[in-house]
Amino acid sequence: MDWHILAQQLVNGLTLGSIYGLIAIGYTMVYGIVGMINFAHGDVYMISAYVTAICLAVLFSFGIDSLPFALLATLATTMLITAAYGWTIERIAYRPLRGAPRLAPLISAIGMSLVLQNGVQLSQGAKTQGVPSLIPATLRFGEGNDFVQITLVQCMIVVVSLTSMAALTWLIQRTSLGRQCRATQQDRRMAAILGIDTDRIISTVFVIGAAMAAIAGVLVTLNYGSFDFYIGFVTGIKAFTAAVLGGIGSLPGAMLGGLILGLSEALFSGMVNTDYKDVFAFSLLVLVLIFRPTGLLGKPEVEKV
Amino acid sequence: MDHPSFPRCLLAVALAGGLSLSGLAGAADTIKIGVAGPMTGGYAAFGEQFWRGASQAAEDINAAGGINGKQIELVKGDDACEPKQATAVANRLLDQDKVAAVVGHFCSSSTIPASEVYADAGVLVITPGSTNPKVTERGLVTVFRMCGRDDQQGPLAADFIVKELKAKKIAVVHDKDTYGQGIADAMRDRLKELKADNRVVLYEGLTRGEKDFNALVTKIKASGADTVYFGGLYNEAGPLLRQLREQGLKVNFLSGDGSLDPAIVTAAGGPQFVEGAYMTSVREARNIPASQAVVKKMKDAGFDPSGFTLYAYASLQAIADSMKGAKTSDGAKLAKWLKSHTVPTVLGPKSWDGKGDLKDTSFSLFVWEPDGTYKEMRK
Amino acid sequence: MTTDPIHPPLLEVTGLTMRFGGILALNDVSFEVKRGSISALIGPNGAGKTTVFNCLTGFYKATEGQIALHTSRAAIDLINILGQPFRASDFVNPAAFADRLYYKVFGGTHRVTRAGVARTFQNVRLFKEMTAIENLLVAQHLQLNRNLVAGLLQTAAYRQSERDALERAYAWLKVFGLAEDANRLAGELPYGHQRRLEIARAMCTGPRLLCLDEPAAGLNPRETTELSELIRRLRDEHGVTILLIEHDMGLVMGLSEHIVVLDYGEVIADGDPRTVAHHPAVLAAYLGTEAVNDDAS
Amino acid sequence: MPSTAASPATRGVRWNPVFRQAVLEATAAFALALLLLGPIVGLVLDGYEVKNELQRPLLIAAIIAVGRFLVTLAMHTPTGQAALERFNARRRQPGILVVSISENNRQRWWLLVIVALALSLPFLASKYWLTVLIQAMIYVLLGLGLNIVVGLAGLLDLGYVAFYAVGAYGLALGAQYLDLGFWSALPLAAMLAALFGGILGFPVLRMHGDYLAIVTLGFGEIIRLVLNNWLEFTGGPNGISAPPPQLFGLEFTRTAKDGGMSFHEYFQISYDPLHRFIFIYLALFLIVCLMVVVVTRLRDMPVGRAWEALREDEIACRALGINHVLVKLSAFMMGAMVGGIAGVFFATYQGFINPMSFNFFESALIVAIVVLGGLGSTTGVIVAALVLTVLPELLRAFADYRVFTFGVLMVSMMIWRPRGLIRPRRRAFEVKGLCP
Repeated sequence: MDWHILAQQLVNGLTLGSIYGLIAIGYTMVYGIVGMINFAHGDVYMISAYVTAICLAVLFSFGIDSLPFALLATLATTMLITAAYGWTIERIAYRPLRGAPRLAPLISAIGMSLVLQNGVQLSQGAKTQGVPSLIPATLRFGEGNDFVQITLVQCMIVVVSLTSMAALTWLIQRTSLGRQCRATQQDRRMAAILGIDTDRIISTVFVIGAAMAAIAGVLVTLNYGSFDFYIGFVTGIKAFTAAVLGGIGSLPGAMLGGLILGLSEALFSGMVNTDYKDVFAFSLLVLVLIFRPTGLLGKPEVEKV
Repeated sequence: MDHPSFPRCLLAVALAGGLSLSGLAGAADTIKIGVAGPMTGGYAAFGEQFWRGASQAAEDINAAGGINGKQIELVKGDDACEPKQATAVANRLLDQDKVAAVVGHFCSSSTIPASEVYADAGVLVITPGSTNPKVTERGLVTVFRMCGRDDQQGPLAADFIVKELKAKKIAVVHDKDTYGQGIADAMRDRLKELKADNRVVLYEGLTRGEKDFNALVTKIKASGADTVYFGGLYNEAGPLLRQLREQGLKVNFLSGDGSLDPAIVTAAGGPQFVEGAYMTSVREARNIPASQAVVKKMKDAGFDPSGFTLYAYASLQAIADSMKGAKTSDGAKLAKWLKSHTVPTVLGPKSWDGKGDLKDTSFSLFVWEPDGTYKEMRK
Repeated sequence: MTTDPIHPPLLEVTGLTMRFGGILALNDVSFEVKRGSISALIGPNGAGKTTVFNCLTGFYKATEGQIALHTSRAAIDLINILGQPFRASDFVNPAAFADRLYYKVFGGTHRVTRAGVARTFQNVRLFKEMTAIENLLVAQHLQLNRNLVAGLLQTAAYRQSERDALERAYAWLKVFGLAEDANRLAGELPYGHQRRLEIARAMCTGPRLLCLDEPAAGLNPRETTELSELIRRLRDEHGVTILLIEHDMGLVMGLSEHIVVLDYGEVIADGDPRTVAHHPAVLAAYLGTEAVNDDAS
Repeated sequence: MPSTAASPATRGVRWNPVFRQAVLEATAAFALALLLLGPIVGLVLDGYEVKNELQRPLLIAAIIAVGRFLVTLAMHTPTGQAALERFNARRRQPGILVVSISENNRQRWWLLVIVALALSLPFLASKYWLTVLIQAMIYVLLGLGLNIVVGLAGLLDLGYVAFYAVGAYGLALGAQYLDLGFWSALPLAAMLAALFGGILGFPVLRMHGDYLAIVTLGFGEIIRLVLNNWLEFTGGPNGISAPPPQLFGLEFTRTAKDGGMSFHEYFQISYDPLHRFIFIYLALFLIVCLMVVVVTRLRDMPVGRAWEALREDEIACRALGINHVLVKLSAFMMGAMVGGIAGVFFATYQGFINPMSFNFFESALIVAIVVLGGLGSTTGVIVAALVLTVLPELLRAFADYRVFTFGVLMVSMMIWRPRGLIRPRRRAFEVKGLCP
């Protein structure tokens, strides 16, 4: 394989992986703190794509033509609304099930996912929607036929996701809120005894996860330009796989899992076959879990006897 | 007691079933016609097109006096493009709603099992969108289609690629779906006849519903292809085109009628990405004279009759005309009538061969203009 | 350490070492448990008692050392049957390879129990949503007719086997004074009953060595006395050897014939209660901590 | 939002603060609803522009606010509080009921009525409802199979649909390549599915809880993707046709294959596709009954008890000498086998299958059946399977809102009954002379 092809595939994998990583954070945080798979998270990401497009369209219709302002305003609005979705979903579908058998919230999450998908379909119609290409700039390295071409948005995806990842890590490691989160994650009852409002912390985690998905939604919408009400499903499953691969419950693990999944998908479809890239991704997951049962960065489970 | 015993639950289910059994007895002065397609799920856009088109047709026919004095009443059936639901819907349309004919099913994989059910019951079915050859190749008398076959448009593209574009290296991409892979394979078969199949340097599938095809695009680049043929729908064709251009590949792009839709401009993120792409399709439905009035009416009502909308419209017209002509709703007789008459439809006059395929499906080539519209190429 | 080759002790632990990452949890622990004895393993918190237990019962794989269980037929290496990683030498010796592969695939904790070691847990581990009697039936799993076809067709042999199991289970419930609780959910029983039920369940596996991990934890004094009676009866009437971990010094001193004292993962004393109680190292380890508290209580 | 819980003695409610609280909550609900629904429901994308439909979210938000207001008020009336109390009390109930055999026997005659009803249904129902019933029966079978894995052995399997697919494709491919008929394919496909269960299960069954769930999900997707991509063998997305069932070599088709005899010719009656469905229904009913008996007996057998014990506490199981991997594997394989049988029936009933029918949603639906039924309860699984298959069909009347409503119902059913519709029962043992 030529260097420029390999480099291009690495770029492809990195951008895809960063997006998986951002969405995986929502899965991993929620799983870490309440131990449930939030199947509706993929659809929260889908909602954020819609909100992005709606927001941009509204801003442009008001004649705002400063692109940086429009983008920042869109990002802020999308994060706000998507976070509200995260909060509400937790409130409606999961909180009443606290203390219920383990599988009950899983089923209500699947139900919630159906509600979100079809709710959006009913109100926005089923067709593929899109936003115009706003940042057409590309960077080109190399000459003649041997070149690597990267769009500015792709660079943005990698940079923004790494930055938000770092910010989130700081939030969890260094702030009081983060300490409360970690305490709740380790032992919810003990945290409650120590005066932590665990319900509020769980809500916060849903909000943070949704906000991360919103960042992903904005970036993806800018990058690919199109989306429909069904994108949450495929991406959601992939992101969840990434979260497990990296070690569910671990923030850097989510990012690492996302990057590995993205890179392996890109390289596998580049070198072997596109048809079976998902088969490869899932086989990779199975293999990793056989040899490292708690994922790459997950804490090894010490059997408490 | 708070745990409902099994018998009680069963009773509740049976009661609920019974209620809906009795609830739907049709009025005698209407003719019920089913419209079946993916109304929910990932393909719901096409179901919406079916429904809008058929509804408009029913409205227009009813306004003109209906069929033999009876009004048309449409019944919606959702199959979500899943074979299982398709047969369930087919049975429901026949049994519960007592439909006299069906416009329907979009995905070939739904149309095939469902048409067995219709044929078994002797009910006429016209599919506006299933292009798989198998739909009409199974000797079912009452099954018709209002669209072309995969093995008709693929060859046209192949001829163009070899004779006009003189492509040296061809990459064939499909969406692993019955339709997309069907036309891609038909194209490849024609290349074989033209002794050009050694020019295919890549043959791969992408996953429907995904938006990231960058890895595939890079692979196309690595293969050195100068022409890409895509078998699939605009939902994937748009992002694929965009990513081809964004990675700086200046290749020819061809696709089938599933991609020839203004929505591809939205899906790609702007007309600059689709400019210069070629697509095969039957005569563009919205541009032919016969359809202008309907197109205007629907656009005024706020729905752009894109994709299969007008095909659904025409399907209902054909059903109505055959019922008027044969003065019956018996599927076998309607089928016989349709095979021996030409029906004026919104898509122009249509007639069918013995298998239920359209006789005149002359496909032609379209090319996208810089302003996000497309025009038919000169022959 | 001397061993009588004709009447070896039931359990022989030599040089047991256990590392968790860099932490040395057990260091060269050696002791033995005589057939038909009641022995105790004591030591301050964190001394490594439960780790020894977990190594004995196959929940941890010891880093080094041997654990030999001398049954009437043969000596069983309790570490080997957990399944060992392959060694270079295995690849030239097919027999050793096959042996190791077999234990790697089919070996595990359950093999230790099958060899005749049963245990209870510090925090009671019952099948909470099953009835008491079902708990005991599960424990008899290995002795029952497990033929699927026989079970599905309910053959006479199968029904006989189930009837026997049920009777055995009731018999054990009676021994432990739990007959009234037979059809109650294990999770809904009072705590003391749960403790006893867990021992009954362990007995149902037909063990030679019964390991009790703090059996008296959480029991009131009356229940503790009853328990110590019960443990003695198990040994006297049912011929089982008992090894227990316990913090309640009264119980340990009154009940056990042999005591092993652990501190910081090492055996600091080993002998009968009186010797151990006056052993300077033990006094040093306990002084001001548990020994005082226990004497006071 | 402030809590709505107040002291139970509310005879003399002071309505003023209650009223204020209700207004506050209603306003908050209104604002939140507007924030959530405003853009998504109110601003409809149309190309790169939006259409203003803001009256829709306003209306919905107003309805929500009024609803919230009334609910808050109602919660302060004695009736409302009593209802809330009852609701919470029900949710706190323990999950399991221990029932003695004699008590169980009292329900036997109901069983007879149900069997008689079920046997007469195909002759009463229309073809449509018959097909719905067949669907429901297939789901009952799937539910029973997955119940062994999830309900009894406690292994969350999110890729159960893989075995369903193996069964279905076993029949279709067996008929195509090996010329197998329905009845010969049935046991073979079942065994094949069990074998798949064994092969897939063995390496992963040492994993814990949700890791197992995601790995099985991966397996489900792998099988579907292979079926979809392996064009030469499986027909890929084009699907493959499956043979109709036979009764002693008689085919249920309009015209029999060469040399064969069709059912209606043999009995000299006119052809009716209904015959085929009645036959499938009856055969399926037989298998379901058989399966219910098998599962009931398995639960009382050593292996069944070991499954449940494993669900309760794996570590304790190991301490009792139970080989947890093999016991889990047996549950996995048994479940897979039942899934395979269901797949064969699905294929023969459909006559045509393609990978679309075996997607993740299907797995989720089967898990929902097991959970909604009340983990481990056979009756619960049957009821839930009937509910979850008949319900979407009844909802067809809602047309566009069908799947949406289904989702809403799924969430509310879980909130209403987090432990499932039916409480699992345990058998109480009686031993003569020993039982006090």
